[in-house]
Amino acid sequence: MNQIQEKVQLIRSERLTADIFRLTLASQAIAASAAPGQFVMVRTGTAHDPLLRRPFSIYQTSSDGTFQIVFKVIGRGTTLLAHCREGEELSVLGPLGRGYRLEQKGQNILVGGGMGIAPMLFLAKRLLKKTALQEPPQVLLGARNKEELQPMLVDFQALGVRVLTATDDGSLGHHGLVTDRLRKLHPAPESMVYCCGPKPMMAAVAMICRERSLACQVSVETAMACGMGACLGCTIPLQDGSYGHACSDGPVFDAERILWTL
Amino acid sequence: MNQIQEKVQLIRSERLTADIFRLTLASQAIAASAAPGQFVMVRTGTAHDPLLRRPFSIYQTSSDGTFQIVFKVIGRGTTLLAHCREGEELSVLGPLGRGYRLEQKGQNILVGGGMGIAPMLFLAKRLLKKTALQEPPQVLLGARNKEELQPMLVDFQALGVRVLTATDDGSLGHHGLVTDRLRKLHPAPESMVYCCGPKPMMAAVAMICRERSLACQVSVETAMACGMGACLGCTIPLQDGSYGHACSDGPVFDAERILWTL
Amino acid sequence: MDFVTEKNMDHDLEVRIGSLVLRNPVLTASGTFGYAREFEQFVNLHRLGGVVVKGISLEPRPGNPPPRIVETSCGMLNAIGLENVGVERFIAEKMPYLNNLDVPVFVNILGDSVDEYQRLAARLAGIPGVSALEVNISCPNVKKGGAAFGSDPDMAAAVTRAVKQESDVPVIVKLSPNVTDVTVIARAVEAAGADGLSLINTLIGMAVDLRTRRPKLANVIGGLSGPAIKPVALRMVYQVARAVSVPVIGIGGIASAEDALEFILAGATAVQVGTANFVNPRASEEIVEGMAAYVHAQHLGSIRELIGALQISEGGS
Amino acid sequence: MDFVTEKNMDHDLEVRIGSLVLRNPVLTASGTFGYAREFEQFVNLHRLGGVVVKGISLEPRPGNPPPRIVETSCGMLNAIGLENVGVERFIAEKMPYLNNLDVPVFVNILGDSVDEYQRLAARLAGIPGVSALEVNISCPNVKKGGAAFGSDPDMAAAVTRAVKQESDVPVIVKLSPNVTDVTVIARAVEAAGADGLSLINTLIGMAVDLRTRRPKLANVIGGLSGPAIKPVALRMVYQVARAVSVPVIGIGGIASAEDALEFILAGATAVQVGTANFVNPRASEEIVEGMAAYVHAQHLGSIRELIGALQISEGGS
Ligand SMILES: Cc1cc2nc3c(=O)[nH]c(=O)nc-3n(C[C@H](O)[C@H](O)[C@H](O)COP(=O)(O)OP(=O)(O)OC[C@H]3O[C@@H](n4cnc5c(N)ncnc54)[C@H](O)[C@@H]3O)c2cc1C
Ligand SMILES: Cc1cc2nc3c(=O)[nH]c(=O)nc-3n(C[C@H](O)[C@H](O)[C@H](O)COP(=O)(O)OP(=O)(O)OC[C@H]3O[C@@H](n4cnc5c(N)ncnc54)[C@H](O)[C@@H]3O)c2cc1C
Ligand SMILES: Cc1cc2nc3c(=O)[nH]c(=O)nc-3n(C[C@H](O)[C@H](O)[C@H](O)COP(=O)(O)O)c2cc1C
Ligand SMILES: Cc1cc2nc3c(=O)[nH]c(=O)nc-3n(C[C@H](O)[C@H](O)[C@H](O)COP(=O)(O)O)c2cc1C
Ligand code: FES
Ligand code: FES
Repeated sequence: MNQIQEKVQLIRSERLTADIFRLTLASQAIAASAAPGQFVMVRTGTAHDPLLRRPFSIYQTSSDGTFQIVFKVIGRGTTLLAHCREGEELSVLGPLGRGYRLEQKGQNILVGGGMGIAPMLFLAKRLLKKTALQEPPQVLLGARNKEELQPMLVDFQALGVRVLTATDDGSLGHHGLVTDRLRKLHPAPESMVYCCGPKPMMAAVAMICRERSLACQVSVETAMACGMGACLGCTIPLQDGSYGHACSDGPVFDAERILWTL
Repeated sequence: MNQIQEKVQLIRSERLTADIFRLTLASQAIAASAAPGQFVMVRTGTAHDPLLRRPFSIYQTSSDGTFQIVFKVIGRGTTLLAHCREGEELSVLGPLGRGYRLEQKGQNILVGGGMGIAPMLFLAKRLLKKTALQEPPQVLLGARNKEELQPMLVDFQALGVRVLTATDDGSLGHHGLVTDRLRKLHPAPESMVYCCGPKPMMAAVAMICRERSLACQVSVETAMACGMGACLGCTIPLQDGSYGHACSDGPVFDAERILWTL
Repeated sequence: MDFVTEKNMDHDLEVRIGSLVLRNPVLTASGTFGYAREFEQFVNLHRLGGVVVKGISLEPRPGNPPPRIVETSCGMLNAIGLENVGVERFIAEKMPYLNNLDVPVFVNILGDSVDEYQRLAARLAGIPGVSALEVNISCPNVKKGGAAFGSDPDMAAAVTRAVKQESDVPVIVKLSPNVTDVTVIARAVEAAGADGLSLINTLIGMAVDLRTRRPKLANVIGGLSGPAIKPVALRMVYQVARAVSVPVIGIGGIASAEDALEFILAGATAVQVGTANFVNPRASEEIVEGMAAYVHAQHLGSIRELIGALQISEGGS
Repeated sequence: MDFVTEKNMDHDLEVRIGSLVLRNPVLTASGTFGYAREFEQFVNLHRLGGVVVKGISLEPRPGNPPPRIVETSCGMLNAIGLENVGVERFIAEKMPYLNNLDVPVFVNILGDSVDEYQRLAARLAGIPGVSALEVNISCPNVKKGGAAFGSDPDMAAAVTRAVKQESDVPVIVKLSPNVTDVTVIARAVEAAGADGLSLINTLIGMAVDLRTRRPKLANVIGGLSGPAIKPVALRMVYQVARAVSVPVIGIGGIASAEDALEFILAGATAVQVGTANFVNPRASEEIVEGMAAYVHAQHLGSIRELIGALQISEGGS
């Protein structure tokens, strides 16, 4: 692990939808060392309110020394972040956490829901680079509607991976859940499912994978104060009765280790 | 009193020196009803830190429905204010307090020191409008150096009033205190001295006026939470042993009422 | 807003404190709203649930020397020193205006001895426009070496009994948070006859000026208020609401309708808006509006359905 | 920074806690700095005055279910539930790394009974690298119905005596702010033999989620930390420093060198940096640097000149 804290310049701020933004940030160090599924902690204000940093998955890195995050405006922190202007500096801590374990054997199936789509692009790109792969990754993306899905979808399409989509309102792709689409796939037994999304979606994906004896990794979301294993605040209950810590043991866990409580 | 709270647009933000800014704000109501010596309370952030509004004298109003403040960057609130961009909205409460009582009889002498120069421009303009005045106001301005004095000085010079200056380092006008210049004037007995500046300067001006039996009004500065007489936080000790409240009894007081403690 | 809407709104928000019916649960906190008149240009005063005036003592008090206030992170310290005009001038100069308003007036009272509290209550009995007394027991008891009435259950109960004996209106006792177990004081005060409890008063704090190497307040220590203290206030309101059966009025860092609703979920029947009035003089009225909008949007029959409705699940959520 | 400068800097900042000499007054607060290793990429650990590790109990504890943390205005609530690996694994897995560091290690200990504290102290006696014990008495005493050790002077003294009896290093007792008069506990603990006092631990608070109508913490209540509590912490440090003669370590909302210096003026011999480590993992080292710069700029012979140097003037400033 090679974590750094630095002031990085906001190179570009793009408003993808009414409340989804993509920021391009300049950091040689983070761009060079980040792995798919890892995240950064970003300070969203300069005063003591809001106090804590906010975690965001790394959407993609670039060889020009920049990386991107994509986020949805939820509360105060993300509102401030949406108001940041190009040229401003942001304090960023990262890359943090354990990302996805990349598999070489069977098929790679990426399942992203809502803002859980964010870490999937970086993952898809890395998987594509693995020359040993028998076939390109299969990506399944779900969102509430076309408006939310489209802006990130185009980035996947540009990669040339196969993408299947689902929206709650049917405005793009399958009218229903992304898990419906997963159920219809029949991947080889050694395939790996990589998942990130709302908890109910991840629990459903984990269950489908267990039924079909597919390996599955999920990226969990919890409240976080430090992002680096110091506060012990980011607990995630595990099957063996113990607790994992999302920021340092995760955010990516083997799905079978998680105790799914809804 | 006709006080309002409103979101006003920042029309113009000018950096006059390294740490002195002039903001032009759009408010028909405040521009129309403000009197010299009154102030506004400005919210400098959007979150709870910094929590309280900051008080600033009204520098001048314009018939186009705007008014100006001039401020020096001191701490967190003024730093945030300096970073506000044109077009942004600021929450402003005002006009607040009791301003200067305008006299018609003798000569009018305006003494401003440091950021205490701010309320003097508006006052000079109003005094000039009083057709009954025998002679235009005499303005005495003091500051640390030319850099700090020049930007506001030009606004006075544009009015056509007589201005005498003093700087601590002699870089502009008299090398020394503005009170030196006041001592050399010999105004008629019915003259009025209007003063705003650091406490030691105002105490000295008050003493000079008492010696010469000149009437004197000073604008005091205290910590303020509400600016409207509700918190009782802005106490100023008076000669009679009681306390005045700077925001509602003042900020302008007859100098002889003040108990000068240094 | 037309008449019907306003009436409906008021109806949805009605709460009771003892025999007093409030048209909504939003009051203004003592010492932060002057004598109400200061806010008449910003707030439709008759839209509030009630107004609590600045603490009144038997004799006028000049208060503490300056500096009296200092900002802290998400809060402020004050050491006003209970400056007030005294009960006689209050009755003569402030009550006529307040009595003319169509809004319940809570008179916050304070004294240095049980006897002073009792005489204040007697003097205020029968004065038109006084709807309730709020007894500030955070002051030091000069007869007992300066320990605050609010930190000793017996002294707090004695003050309560003395005030109840003289008063012809509901008596609310305002609790100090600077105690080990606020429920002990709360129960003592309830047993002594209080019609309601309000909490919290300010936390005792201090600020230091590194430049001058002096305390930032002339009084050295002061009372901390504002959003910074909200978590402590919510916890104490929750604890007290479960410990007593009289209504609880929640106070501490309330700046929005959401804040106010959180206190109501935690068990408060009404709330008081304090420091927020300084930041936004319209805060109290905006909270009434936000609360009405919430009750409407959530299809609640009444705000009363929310009082203490916080769901506590065993072993985590 | 070259060697000479660094050496000078360290010399100017040296302070003592009991028999322990710290190269500077800046420690990290328990529970906010992991076992130090987590911060090695951000902080030159040997530049710190010391490191206080996460609270250790006899047996491992899993801690509370999630959610365990929530942000509040200028602060945060935590209900970690004292999750820790237990003293045996701590000694086996964490101490070797810590012992290799050139920095004093304060082991924060906690128990549910006097006996547990005593056994912890005994177990840690003689372990290489343990420089001091910090006794967390904010935990509930399970044998006495759950009231916190830290709120009863007799219980606090009993814990202190028991730990002192076994320990071969200085014993610091960490005080809870959730009491009526912190000086009463401070004096009791000093009389029982504590070599120093650290304060404050977190204020008890709560947060409510309006959307779910549930507490935001699974544990319902939690500990409030961060800049929000600084005024309360400063006040208590000031009071305790005047009430006892052992060194006081100031804690609460410290995020900058100025904050730290304010605590030292108020009477603290050293300080601990807590929540600020989460916001800025370099906070502790930056505070050391800022403090050195201040001592230099103010031409102080030593930081010790500032301890308790706050000037209090009678009747105002
Ligand atoms: C490892 C990790 C990676 C993440 N990656 C991304 C990402 O790539 N893109 C992205 O948009 N988000 C991501 N998130 C979520 C993101 O961190 C939160 O949305 C953000 O912290 C919200 O901050 P805020 O200040 O705007 O909201 P707050 O003001 O903190 O919260 C406002 C309210 O919303 C609730 N809330 C908080 N977070 C969420 C949530 N996620 N969904 C619904 N309600 C919530 C809170 O309980 C609170 O009541 C990630 C989270 C984690 C832990
Ligand atoms: C009625 C009135 C009118 C005013 N008019 C003007 C004006 O026209 N232009 C202008 O520039 N200022 C004016 N001021 C002063 C201005 O309000 C303060 O400078 C401002 O509030 C500082 O806010 P801050 O957040 O930047 O500093 P803070 O962070 O609040 O303070 C930083 C530090 O500086 C100290 N401090 C605060 N104010 C001052 C000060 N004035 N001088 C020195 N140290 C200080 C504080 O004690 C603190 O330690 C006026 C004040 C009053 C009461
Ligand atoms: C400037 C100021 C003056 C106050 N004066 C009084 C008072 O006279 N009597 C009283 O009971 N409480 C007084 N209080 C306490 C408030 O009524 C309230 O309990 C406290 O500020 C917490 O609420 P808040 O965080 O919303 O401000 C005062 C508070 C402030 C800030
Ligand atoms: C996440 C977290 C965990 C903590 N764990 C402990 C602990 O194990 N033992 C202890 O004595 N104090 C613990 N504390 C309290 C801190 O050491 C410190 O006293 C408190 O947070 C106030 O300081 P701050 O405002 O700088 O954070 C913890 C605090 C936080 C925020
Ligand atoms: S966020 Fe602090 S330990 Fe995970
Ligand atoms: S600033 Fe509140 S009364 Fe003057």
